[in-house]
Amino acid sequence: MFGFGLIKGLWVTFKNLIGPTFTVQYPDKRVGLFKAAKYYKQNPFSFLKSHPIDGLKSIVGQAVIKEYPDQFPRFRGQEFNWYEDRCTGCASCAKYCPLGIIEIETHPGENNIQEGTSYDIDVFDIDIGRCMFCGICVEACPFDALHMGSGFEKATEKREELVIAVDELRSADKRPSTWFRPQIEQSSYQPRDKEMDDFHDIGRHEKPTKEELTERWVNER
Amino acid sequence: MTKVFSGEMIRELIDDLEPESVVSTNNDSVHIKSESALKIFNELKNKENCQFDLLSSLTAVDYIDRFEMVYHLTSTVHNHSLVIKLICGEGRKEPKVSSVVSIWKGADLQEREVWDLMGITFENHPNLKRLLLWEEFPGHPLRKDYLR
Amino acid sequence: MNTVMDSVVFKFIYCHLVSSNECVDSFRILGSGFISEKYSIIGFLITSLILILILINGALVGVLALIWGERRLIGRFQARLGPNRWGPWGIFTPVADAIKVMFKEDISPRLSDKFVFVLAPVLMVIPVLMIFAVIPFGKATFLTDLNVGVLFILAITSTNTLSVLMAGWGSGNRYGIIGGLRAVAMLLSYEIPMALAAVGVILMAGSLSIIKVIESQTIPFAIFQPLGFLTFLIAATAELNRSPFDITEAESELIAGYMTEYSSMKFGLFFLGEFMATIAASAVIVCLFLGGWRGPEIIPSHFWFLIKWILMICVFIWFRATFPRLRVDQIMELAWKALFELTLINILAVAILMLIWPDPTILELWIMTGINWIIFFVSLWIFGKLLGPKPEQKDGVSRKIVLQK
Amino acid sequence: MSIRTEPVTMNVGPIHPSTHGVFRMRVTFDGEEIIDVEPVIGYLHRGSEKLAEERTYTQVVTLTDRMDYVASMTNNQSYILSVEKLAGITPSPRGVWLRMIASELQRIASHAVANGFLINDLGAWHTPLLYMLREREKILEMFEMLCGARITNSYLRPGGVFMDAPDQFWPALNRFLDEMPHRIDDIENLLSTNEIVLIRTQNVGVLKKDECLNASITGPVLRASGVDWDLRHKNPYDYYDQISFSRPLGEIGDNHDRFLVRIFEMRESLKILRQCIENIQPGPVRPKEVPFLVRPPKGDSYVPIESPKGELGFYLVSDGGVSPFRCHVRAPSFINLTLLREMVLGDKIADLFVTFGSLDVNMGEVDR
Repeated sequence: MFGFGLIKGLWVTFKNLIGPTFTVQYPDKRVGLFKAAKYYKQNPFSFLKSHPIDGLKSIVGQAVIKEYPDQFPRFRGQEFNWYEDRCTGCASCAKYCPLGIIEIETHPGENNIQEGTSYDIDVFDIDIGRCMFCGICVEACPFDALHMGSGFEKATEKREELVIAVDELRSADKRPSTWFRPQIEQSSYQPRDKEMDDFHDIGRHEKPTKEELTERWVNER
Repeated sequence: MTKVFSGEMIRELIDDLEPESVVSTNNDSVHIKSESALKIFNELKNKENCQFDLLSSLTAVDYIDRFEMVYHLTSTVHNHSLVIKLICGEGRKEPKVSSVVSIWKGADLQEREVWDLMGITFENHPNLKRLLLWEEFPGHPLRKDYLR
Repeated sequence: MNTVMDSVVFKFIYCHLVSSNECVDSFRILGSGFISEKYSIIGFLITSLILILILINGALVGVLALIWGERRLIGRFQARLGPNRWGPWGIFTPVADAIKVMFKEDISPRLSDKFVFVLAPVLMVIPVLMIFAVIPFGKATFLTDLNVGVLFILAITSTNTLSVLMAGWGSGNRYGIIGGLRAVAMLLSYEIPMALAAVGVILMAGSLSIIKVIESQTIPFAIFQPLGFLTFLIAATAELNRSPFDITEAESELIAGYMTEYSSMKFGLFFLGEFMATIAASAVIVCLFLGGWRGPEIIPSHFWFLIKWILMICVFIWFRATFPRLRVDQIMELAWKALFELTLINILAVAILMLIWPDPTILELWIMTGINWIIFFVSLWIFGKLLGPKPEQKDGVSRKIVLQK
Repeated sequence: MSIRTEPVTMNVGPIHPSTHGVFRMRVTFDGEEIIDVEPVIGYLHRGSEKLAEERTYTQVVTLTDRMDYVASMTNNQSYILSVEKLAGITPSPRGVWLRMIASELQRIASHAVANGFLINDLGAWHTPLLYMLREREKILEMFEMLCGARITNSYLRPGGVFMDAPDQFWPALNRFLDEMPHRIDDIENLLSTNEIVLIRTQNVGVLKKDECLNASITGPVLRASGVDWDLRHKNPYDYYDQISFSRPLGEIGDNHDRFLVRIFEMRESLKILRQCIENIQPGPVRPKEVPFLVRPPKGDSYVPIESPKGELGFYLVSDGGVSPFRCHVRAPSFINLTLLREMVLGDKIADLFVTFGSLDVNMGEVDR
């Protein structure tokens, strides 16, 4: 009968009216008592006692808690992670960047004489205002010194602030993405959970034991 | 699987249609004379054992000493395809070929694009205007000698 | 004046202002009025002004509520949340919208016809507000009981056609002109099925007064004459320019139709007028077809009216969330080839049934209802066959999707 | 009495709600009837072909993402296939299966977007669109698992893909395969029998078989007109020859057929995905010997693939260097625009946008 298709359509929308929503709320969302208590890792009663105002709000479903969208470890984010101890200053990343936004200046350094001469970094600027986060610089890095970051909240009002200078790279939180780094991914590492400060853990090579170092640097010579 | 004609096969095919119009034969393509191009294309589309009804792609390449048109033709009836190239004009001066819009309507926008970006004139094209760039744009950007 | 005094609210305020014989003492809470009966006309005017103030403000608040409700509800229909940031459950979102609209720059295009351009949004709002005058919001709660109430509503609503045409023409924009002309064609066409559908109601009620219509609905007319209800609902949706009949705005075709060039508060007035029209039309449908404030007396009559009202608005929102838009020629076709005839069938059926049972009992009413439903299905089937989508192409190629192995 | 009328010329776009980007049409109306349409394009022209001439073969992958930004995986695939043929690289089997999975997921996502926006152009208040985007969201999440980006993937590399799929990808994919048929049923319930959709789309914007082929129109638009031409079947690239699937063909070639063909193709893609999961074997995803800097020998290559929009091919010319000497994109949505004028002449204004939407044109690919 004419109109049956329209009624079927109305039924589909009605099913979705009572069904679940797919909105991801960010940066915070409003929840009821039980979810708020779960967020603070307490039972509802002790939560009401310890957070009276939030507790009252949560009874009418208005307690505010932090909420992040799902993020996967390979997410190519901003805030490049750079491990100075691994970097030799070869500038492969600068060479392979399709946009040429990485600027490197080096001078011959005194460090790491044991492992062959390397270069000290004077300038390592990444202009993420023009970056398209393709990750080819990370792919090109032969020593796993440069990693994609995992953040996405670096919004500023000026373009100049989007240039990550070398000092910022040195001091930044080390939460590398596992893009092109299978060795980190194998340890089921989640960037949001923990930092990776130790440059030994991040490389794709096994960390050499002392015997191996002795063999290589003392006995072979 | 689409049957891809090798250069020799295309030469035999075209020699049947229009003798002595093949200039040179490559691995998987032939160069034909630009004067007889329109006639050959017409034959290729309509002849029983060819029936190249789908003009897959039409483009031009700037080889610095010459401009080359490249036609990828496909037949949905016999499921075979071939590549035909032709050199436009002498050297870099005023490259010119005849338009194939009368044979394949699909060449319309593609030829306008080639004219726009590569600067190859198509004779008898119904509406040869710039497509992607604006009318007053100086030069043709895909040419190798184009500087910003 | 007598009919006005039937309204409880009117009497309540009036009796606090005027010391009159008409007032029963139990009505007074704060003592008697201070105006002597000689000047009762002053008291009458003041009472009217107060009521108008209440009504207009009520309508505005209603619009704000509707904006919020519509956005939230459409959000849920689309499996998302809708606005929920500003205030608890986002209830202050329409306030923020209103403030934003007021502070926008007021632009009038150079090619516009200034006088018409400015007048159009005003004309949009006023007729809609006038509808509320005749709507009874509960038992003995109304502004006035016009004895030609239904006619009044039909007459008043048709004036917003003019406003839309003025807006489209005055803005000097081609999208606007197309939108305005479409509006004239569509709104004028749908006046007819709307009025004819109301005739079925009037026949049963035997009066044009809305109070009488409500009182005559032992069985709500929506159930009693489904054909009339359906046609009235469709025609009302079209009159409101709501989806699936929003060809005058037609976001995906005409950007915003006749409103394209409007900004700031002028746009706000259009917005207001449109949403208020939705509220008013829902109220009219509730009065004419859903039994108004009638209902089992578990809760006061006002609540019955409110519940039915909100449900009716939700149905409009539901339609909007579900249906794609019709094309302009199809809309005209629907009005003239289907709705017009369907309403005539409805009038005929109701008239014949009334001839058979001039003074029906409850049982006879239900028998009439059954006959009406049979007519409803049969006529819908016939019109679906005649006007519905044709599966075959003109030259008889059958339509199917072949799965080539 | 006769009324004097005159045609009205109007610019639709480049900023317009339903031109899917920055497309502009110079439309002449006579009342509600269209008497002339002239598409004007180029507002999103970025010179990708010229840019490719200055980048290495790996870097060009990032450019291809940005051409058809609704279907970047298939763009990558087409480009990579051309590079592999040019450089004579044999890809790793697991890498090929992975990129087939990625491209079929992308096809579902692209068709979902196309159909959602088509119904949006019909005037449904974003409801079907949002249902479609909800499904696309799951696919984009899977892409994020695979390659860390949702739209600009750059997942494929010459020789396969850059990294194996993570462990969490396979359960997500299986869940998606279980859920998706019900979602497609929902959409069909909402739209396929909806009388308004039927009378709006049937017998509007009809494209005949011959016209279609003559104008080089390919993809779902061609199949809706009834030509059995799917490159996955007729000229199998990757491992499509090991997979059985059917091609939905329309009969009339109007907007409704194009809509239905896309819905049916989403179902077929789900079938292909299941077979891919059965066939995939563990192993390397990329041969070790493929260098980071590919240097193909002199020559040219053109490998067309069946992208969601149609036949997509990269014509690459190499002069033996690290970057392509010439890179031409055979963009399906660009060429599908050829017959737009002929399709809408004599229709009403409202049909113009529906017909345009049913072509599934992506402006990033049209203008490149």
